[in-house]
Amino acid sequence: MSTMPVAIYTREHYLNASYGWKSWLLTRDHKRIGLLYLMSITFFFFLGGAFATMVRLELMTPKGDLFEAETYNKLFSMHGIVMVFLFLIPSIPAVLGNFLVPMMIGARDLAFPRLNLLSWYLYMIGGVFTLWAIVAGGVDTGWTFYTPYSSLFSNTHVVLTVLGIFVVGFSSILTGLNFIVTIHTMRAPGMTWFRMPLFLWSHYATAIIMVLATPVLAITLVLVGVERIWRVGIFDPAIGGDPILFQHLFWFYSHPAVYIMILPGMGVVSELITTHARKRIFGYSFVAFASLAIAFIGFLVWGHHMFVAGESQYASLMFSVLSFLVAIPSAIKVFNWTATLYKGSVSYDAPMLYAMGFIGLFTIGGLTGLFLATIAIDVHLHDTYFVVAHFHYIMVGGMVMAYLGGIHNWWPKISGRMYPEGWARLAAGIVFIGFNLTFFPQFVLGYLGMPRRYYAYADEFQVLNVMSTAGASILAVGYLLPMIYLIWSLKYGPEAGPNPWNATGLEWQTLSPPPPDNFEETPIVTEPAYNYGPDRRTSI
Amino acid sequence: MEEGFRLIPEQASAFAARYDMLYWFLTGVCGLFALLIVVLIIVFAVRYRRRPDREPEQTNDSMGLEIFWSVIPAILVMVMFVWGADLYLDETIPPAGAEDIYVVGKQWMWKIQHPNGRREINELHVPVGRAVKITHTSQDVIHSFYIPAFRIKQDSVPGQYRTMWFEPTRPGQYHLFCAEYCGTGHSRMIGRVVVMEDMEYQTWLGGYTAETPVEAGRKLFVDLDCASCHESGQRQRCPTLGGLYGTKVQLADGRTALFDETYIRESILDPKAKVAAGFQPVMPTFRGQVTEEQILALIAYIKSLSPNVAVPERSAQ
Amino acid sequence: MSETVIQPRTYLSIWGVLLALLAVTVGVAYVHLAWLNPVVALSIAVIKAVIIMLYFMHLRNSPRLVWVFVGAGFAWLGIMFVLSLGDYLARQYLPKPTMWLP
Amino acid sequence: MDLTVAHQFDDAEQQQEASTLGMWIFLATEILFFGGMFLGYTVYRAMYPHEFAAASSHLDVVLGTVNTAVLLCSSLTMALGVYSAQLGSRRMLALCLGLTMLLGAVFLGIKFYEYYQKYEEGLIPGSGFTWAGANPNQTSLFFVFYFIMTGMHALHMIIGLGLMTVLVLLTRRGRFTPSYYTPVELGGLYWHFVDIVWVFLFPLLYLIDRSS
Repeated sequence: MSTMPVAIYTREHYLNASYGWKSWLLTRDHKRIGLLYLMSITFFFFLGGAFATMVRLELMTPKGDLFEAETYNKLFSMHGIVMVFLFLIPSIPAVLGNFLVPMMIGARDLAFPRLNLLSWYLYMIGGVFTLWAIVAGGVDTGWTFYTPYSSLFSNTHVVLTVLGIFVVGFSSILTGLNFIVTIHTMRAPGMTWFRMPLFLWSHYATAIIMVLATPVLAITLVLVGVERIWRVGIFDPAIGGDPILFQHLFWFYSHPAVYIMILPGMGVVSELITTHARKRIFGYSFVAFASLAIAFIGFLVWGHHMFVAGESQYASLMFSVLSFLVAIPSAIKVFNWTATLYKGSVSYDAPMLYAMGFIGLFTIGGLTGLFLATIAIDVHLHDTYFVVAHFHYIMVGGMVMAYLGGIHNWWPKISGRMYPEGWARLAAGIVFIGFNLTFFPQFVLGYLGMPRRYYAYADEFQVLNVMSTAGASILAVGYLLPMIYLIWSLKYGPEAGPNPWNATGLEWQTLSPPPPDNFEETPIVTEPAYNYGPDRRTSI
Repeated sequence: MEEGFRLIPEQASAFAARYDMLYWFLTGVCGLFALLIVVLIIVFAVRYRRRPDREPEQTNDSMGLEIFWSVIPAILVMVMFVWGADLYLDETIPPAGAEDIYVVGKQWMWKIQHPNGRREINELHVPVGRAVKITHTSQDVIHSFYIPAFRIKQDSVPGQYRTMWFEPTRPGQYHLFCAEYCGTGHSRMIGRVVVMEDMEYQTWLGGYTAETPVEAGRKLFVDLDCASCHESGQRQRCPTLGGLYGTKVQLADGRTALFDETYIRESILDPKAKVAAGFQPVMPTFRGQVTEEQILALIAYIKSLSPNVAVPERSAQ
Repeated sequence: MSETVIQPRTYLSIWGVLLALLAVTVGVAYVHLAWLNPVVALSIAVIKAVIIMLYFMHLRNSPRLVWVFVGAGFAWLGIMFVLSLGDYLARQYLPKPTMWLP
Repeated sequence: MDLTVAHQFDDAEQQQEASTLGMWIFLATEILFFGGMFLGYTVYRAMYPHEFAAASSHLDVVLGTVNTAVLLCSSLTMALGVYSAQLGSRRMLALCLGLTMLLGAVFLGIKFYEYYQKYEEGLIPGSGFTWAGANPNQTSLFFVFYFIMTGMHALHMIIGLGLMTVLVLLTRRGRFTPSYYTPVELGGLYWHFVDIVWVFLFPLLYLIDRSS
């Protein structure tokens, strides 16, 4: 079914189907909306990265001598807010998900293209509000907005930032809604649930969390805004309110949100491992149901953020047990990925390096989560750098590695051009080394007891902090490289045929870059998901 | 907090020793699994690297293997849960007879008050070998009383009293941090915990002549003319407070409430909230007239009226 | 989608039942049942909501998939209520644990 | 393939099923959106039962009951509207939608009159809150949730009226046929949902403890 690679510029595809800013800003093509998201998300990623660099520079010395205390507090708050709400939550679903979900199920587009465009506009409006808050003076409450500090005592732009995140939340709800309906009603003939790529299973699970958790964040932020403007005591203990109620409402969203961030990454890794090891996934149904299990149990565990915050002992016991159970599906996934490599034909292409890096680092991130789920251990480690290292291992070591791996893997399909393999492998290596040097010392800092969000710290923590800052500079270089050579490849990259990796997904059976309607005629699916049988030669 | 680079935090309390055992057990188990995964990936990646002459062999799934690596982690994590929960529950209840110290967290300082009335800011002197019970609250935002060397931390939440305890085992000076972000001076809200020999502690404590909180409470009890109602035999207007601390009190609307610090504080600030049975809500509110320290002093005095302080406790380990 | 078109007769009778339930719930509110009052009020509200969903919102003859999503919405609401109120309940009414394992 | 089926769908039946499923998922998000407020209300009602009961019996139960009846009638007219769309009689559909909007406007009118009453009695939480009975702070918490929940509900009602206006315009332009009336169906689902929210709000806010 693979047609001869016709020269890109002659054939009509989704990039040259129409020109002009109107064709982009009013597009309803899921592929173009995916690219719009790619550009805006990359901007916010480097904005958040700039804040991170400034935070790390300040922490090189124990005394606070680069910025004022307020500025430092604003820097880490802005780093958290921009990274969480404007990069981590939308990135894989909005860029790769938007681009690939319709193609992987053999559809012409998502179920509601107009809602998909509205989702991007809501994301941009929310982003502009957040940028306005940053320019106007930033917010210094941390990305968690704990009351009564955020509602009564902070004199920074809390309401403006809260409004921005409130709007971005709806962008995420619309994306989730679109994915659920598309996967349910628009699969190509023959594409049963168990013939779908695992990328779709993880995005289906992510969409469920997006749809069911984000509204609670929306109402929580509305309550904080109301409390801050009219001081009516919803969370103000002096007039009868209860700050713990805010934490319950906030973490009911924010823990499932961390699964919104990691599940798409897992979906990408399932695709990368199978494609670049030429192997059927080991235990397909286990990996698929593990995604759904993570999505469901993820809603039951938020109390482990409040073990020392004033929760009753009985609630802490219950949340601790449930937090341990949520680790089991992740363990199953990691074991299945590793088993998939067995007896495969493992290539060292950049996407595979990112995927293997993901498995290693995500495993460390997940296992340190067990420390924090153990109540007695969490009493000492809560709100220290151990927690910072834990979630960076999962967010940066896991999600960002998978995001970069996915971008490299589907770059030929998105742009029709191959990225420079040598540079890509170098960048993957730099990212891996820089990442570990940045965040592994923070585990030790956390066990030593260095609290989070400290502008000035005790002298004995300095050596580890200097190592962490050194690692951060390497990591920054590692992230700049892909942006450079990917843009370079748009013009000078060799032409990639429809299926450079000889992979089995439906998206590889059409041309790259794909025509506006993805497929000449709707594909009929007959074989199981990853049918890398002997009849499929490894090298083309 | 001896200076200089270190990789392991100091172990200065009984809980810290038991804590570190569990910590190293977790490190061992998780380290083993992480090593297993990393080694397997490297071995498979090298052993089965892509070679033109070798095709991948499609292996088929095995239900047994899947069950194996679901059940084994489940058992391991349950062991972690039980050990962690047991250690945690053992440490939540202060032993009887612990040294009672009141701490009020305020934006960017810790105000500490000893039973004999001695006050400190960001400094906590404690005797070695004896249990110390910290009753703490916050005046404004959420802070968190954190002593890494003792491995204990608890959020000081405004509007409620919370108790935690520790038993120092090694004299010396240790860090005191605020662990919950509380604004500009969050990183300045630190201090020192000085663990001293018992003799040293008594002399340090003894040299202090100011009135004890009980005396201060007594003086306040009179100054704010609480005594005019609660003491002088006018039984029908308001209840006498002797012997009530730690007991269940019958309320006017049929409910019962535990007569503890929180109930006393609430009755001072919002008297009509929980009116005692058989009495009218006539008591005026003292909100805005008494500071947190004065409330603590009144509480200390009222507690002293109940000789057998029947707080649910257990014998020190 | 719903081939079987629901007749106005059914809508009117459902409307009547809803108004009757409204009258009942207001009436019961004036009878002192202590803790039973909120229980009765909420169960009547749930009955009214279910009736509206089944008949007015054509849930009766919608595909089972829609039932799953309606159920999921209320189930997740239940998760939030049960686990949060569980914490508040445990804080006020259950005594602090003194000894767990000897 | 008639023009009413969008290019990404294969046939009208798939489009109808997708649209309805999408609407129900959106309503699930609304359930959780209001759920957050209901949780806050429940927590504070459990903490301060007497203040909430006193404040609740201060609300005008007659206006509340009338308002609930008005909304139930608007649900009836909405359902009849969908019925007439299924039959394809444009005139009846426009009439029912108009009636629904009228009842919705009546509801909002009564609601804002109640707000005005609260303003007159100085029961708007915040600095201007005056309460003769015990514990004004905790009592003001009830009114905080009263205003937030009914305010958010009124906002959704206003959005609903906007949707109805669009539907009436489309009906007048003859856009709906017995085989394609999905927008009317979706408008009906949204309207009935907003009615269900009020079905829960009314007893929880107005009828806490009317017996004493």
